[in-house]
Amino acid sequence: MLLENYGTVGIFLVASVGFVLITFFFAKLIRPQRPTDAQLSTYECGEKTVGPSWVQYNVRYYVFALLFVIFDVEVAFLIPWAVVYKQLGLFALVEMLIFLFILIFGLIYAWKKEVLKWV
Amino acid sequence: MGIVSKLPVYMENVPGGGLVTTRLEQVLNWSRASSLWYMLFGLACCAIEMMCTGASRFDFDRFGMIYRASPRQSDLMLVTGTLTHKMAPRIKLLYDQMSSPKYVLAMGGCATRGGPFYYDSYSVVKGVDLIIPVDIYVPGCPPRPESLMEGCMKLMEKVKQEKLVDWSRDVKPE
Amino acid sequence: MSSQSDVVPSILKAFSGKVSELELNPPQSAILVDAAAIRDVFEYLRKDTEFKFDYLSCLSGVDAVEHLEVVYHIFSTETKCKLTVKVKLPPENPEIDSICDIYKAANWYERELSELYGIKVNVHPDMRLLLLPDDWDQGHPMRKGWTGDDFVVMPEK
Amino acid sequence: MDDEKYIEIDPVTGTSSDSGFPTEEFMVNMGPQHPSTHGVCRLLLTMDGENVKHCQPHIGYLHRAIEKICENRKYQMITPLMDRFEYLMSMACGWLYCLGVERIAEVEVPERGEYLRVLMTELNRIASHLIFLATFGLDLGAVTPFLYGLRDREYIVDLFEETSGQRLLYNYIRIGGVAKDLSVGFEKKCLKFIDYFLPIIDDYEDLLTNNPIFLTRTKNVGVLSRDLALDYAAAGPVLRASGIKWDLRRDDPYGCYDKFDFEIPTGENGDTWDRYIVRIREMRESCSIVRQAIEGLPEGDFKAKVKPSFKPPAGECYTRVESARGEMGAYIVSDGTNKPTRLKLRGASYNHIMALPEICPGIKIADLVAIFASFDSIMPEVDR
Repeated sequence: MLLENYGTVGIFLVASVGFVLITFFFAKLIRPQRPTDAQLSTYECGEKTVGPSWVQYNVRYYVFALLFVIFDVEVAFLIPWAVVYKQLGLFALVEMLIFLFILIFGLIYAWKKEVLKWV
Repeated sequence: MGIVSKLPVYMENVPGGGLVTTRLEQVLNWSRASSLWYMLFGLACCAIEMMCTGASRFDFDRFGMIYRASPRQSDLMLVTGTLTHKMAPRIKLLYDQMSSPKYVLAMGGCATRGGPFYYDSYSVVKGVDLIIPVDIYVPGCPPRPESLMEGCMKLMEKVKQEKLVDWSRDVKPE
Repeated sequence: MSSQSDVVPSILKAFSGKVSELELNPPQSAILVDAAAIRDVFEYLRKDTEFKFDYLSCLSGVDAVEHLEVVYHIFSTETKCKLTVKVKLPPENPEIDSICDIYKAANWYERELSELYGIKVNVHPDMRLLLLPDDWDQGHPMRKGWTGDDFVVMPEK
Repeated sequence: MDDEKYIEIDPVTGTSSDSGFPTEEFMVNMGPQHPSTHGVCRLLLTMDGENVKHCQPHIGYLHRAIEKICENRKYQMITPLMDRFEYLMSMACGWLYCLGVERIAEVEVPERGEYLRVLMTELNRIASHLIFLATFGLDLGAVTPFLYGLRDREYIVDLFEETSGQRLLYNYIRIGGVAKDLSVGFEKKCLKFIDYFLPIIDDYEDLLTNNPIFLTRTKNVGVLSRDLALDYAAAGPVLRASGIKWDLRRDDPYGCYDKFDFEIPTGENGDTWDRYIVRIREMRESCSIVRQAIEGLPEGDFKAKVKPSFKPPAGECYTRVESARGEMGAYIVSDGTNKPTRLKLRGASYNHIMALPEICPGIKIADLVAIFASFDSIMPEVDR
């Protein structure tokens, strides 16, 4: 019985990957190919770019992105749990609360470290 | 037109092949004509008329024409207003940065032939077609939204009559 | 409220030699200043006089073929007085001092003056081309007898 | 690294000043083709992350040399060119030029002509403020004001089309008066529009004025102080938002504005929100002026006789008119021939963009877009 379920997952996988490939291939098939060197230049409101753009940014952008990834993955774990937490009973609830608590502790630490201060 | 532009050559010797290419041309041209996304590019007074055409009363969206801010996602460059010598190289760069198939509609007297600034002006380019190839000229100063829409409809007719080979690779990019 | 009519006499009194009264068609208070004294006159107009001209509305160059003129229009928002200040300059290599540290508004007007009329403005913070294209090399277009390539003059009907 | 503070962020410039990560600047062109520069103005921004350190405006992309053209045109041929000097408020440009020529040539404009000029310029001010509302909302990400603003502007444009035959550049105000008299039933349509429009302004206010997102985006952002505004000769709503009660219709009266009573809205601390709210209130004032003009419209002819071979005496005159963007000036020098020897035009946006680099250091690029939109400056009066 278990095998058929994997069948549907397989079909779903093939369909999604296939859809993406087909649209790209079909577009590549149709669109005209006339690359001029100006076309490959960077677009900056009609002007030629001034100065390098590969510069050292402020570090807070990277730290903020990192924090976002952490809490995004946390939510990703929450979703399957939230679907079936009624059948799983009390034990799963406590376990998830511990998981949440650890991450909230991380958030408070980041907040106190003024990482979230955005100027 | 990647491989498709070579299609008519192979299709010639296949019996009934011509039918396939014309059907394919019609489908492609219909899809291009009914979704001409124009680049948000206002130079002077005609830009205000273009804004009114894009707003709720005259509504460009009925033609599938949505304004896009960058040349990468737009097929149609509406040159609305007076082109000056200082702006000419920028317009040339913007036109090159648009991906083909691309079309140009010169809106108003200034874009067509310098308009009221043809005489006595040292800084006005006398017509956009000196800089970039123009498909449709819309007269008026500024043209009414209805005449701008009629210009776009003429452009759609022109797009619908295109051949597959028109945009093929071997045409030397100017 | 000091009235408009005694603006010019007070200035004439303060700058006896270098300033003279000007009669213009629609009668208005106007003074003619020699080019050298322009900065002290504006210093005086801006700070010392009780009319407190704090609003430089317009600074324009005029090409009256035999000489060039730089015309300043200044106003006062408190006492609602108006004044036109004129400076006459020779047509060849005209020169004038910049007043953009007294009136910040004069910054771009002076840049425009120098590129369109060729009037050299001394001590100006950043003298770049403003309105003309960066690779402009055909002289000063607003001068009367100027012609350039693709400059089409309207034919007289 | 002292353990207590992981990253010490310098509040003003937003850069991290600890030795570990000195950030570098890079240059970005908010260039000629940009949705929020309302035309072709290029701001070369030196950025550090998302904070603007320095802004250098480059103009001249729409420099059509109107002043050079006018030196070779007869006096009557210049009025259509004047509309193109500032196309959102072209009635005021026509009036500006005709006022100067009439002062030099002592042409007496009949009473009805003056009233029609006031009526049309105030209607045009409402239309111009509606375009400001449309683009200001669009720049802050609110698309509804764009559609509302342009929808209501179409009513005014229909009124203009009826009287002058054109939607945007009317060539209606001529030397000596106006081109044509009002069409039949114009007064009724105009009053119907005013009655329709006044409650609509309250809708705009509900939409934007106390909207928390709008407030955080505009409250004390881009503050133009009083003396900076005066020093850069800012004008119109930008000057009034900085708290200076200066309106040419009241302080340097022209036409018959002294016959109308209207009050001049001013802001307190000259930030983007004040510049917005001053324009909204001005729309209400213009509605009341239009109503007064319609009710008090005198009879009589609307244009003084001006011979086609019109030659004003030698003379010069600087006239100023209150346009939607601020004080517009025209310095006309005539030497007795039928062509002016010099016509210098002064637009208010010229000084506003000149003042922009003073406000820019330290703000975010999103705020720069809001500030530039709140100046409501368009390029023809900057580049001429």
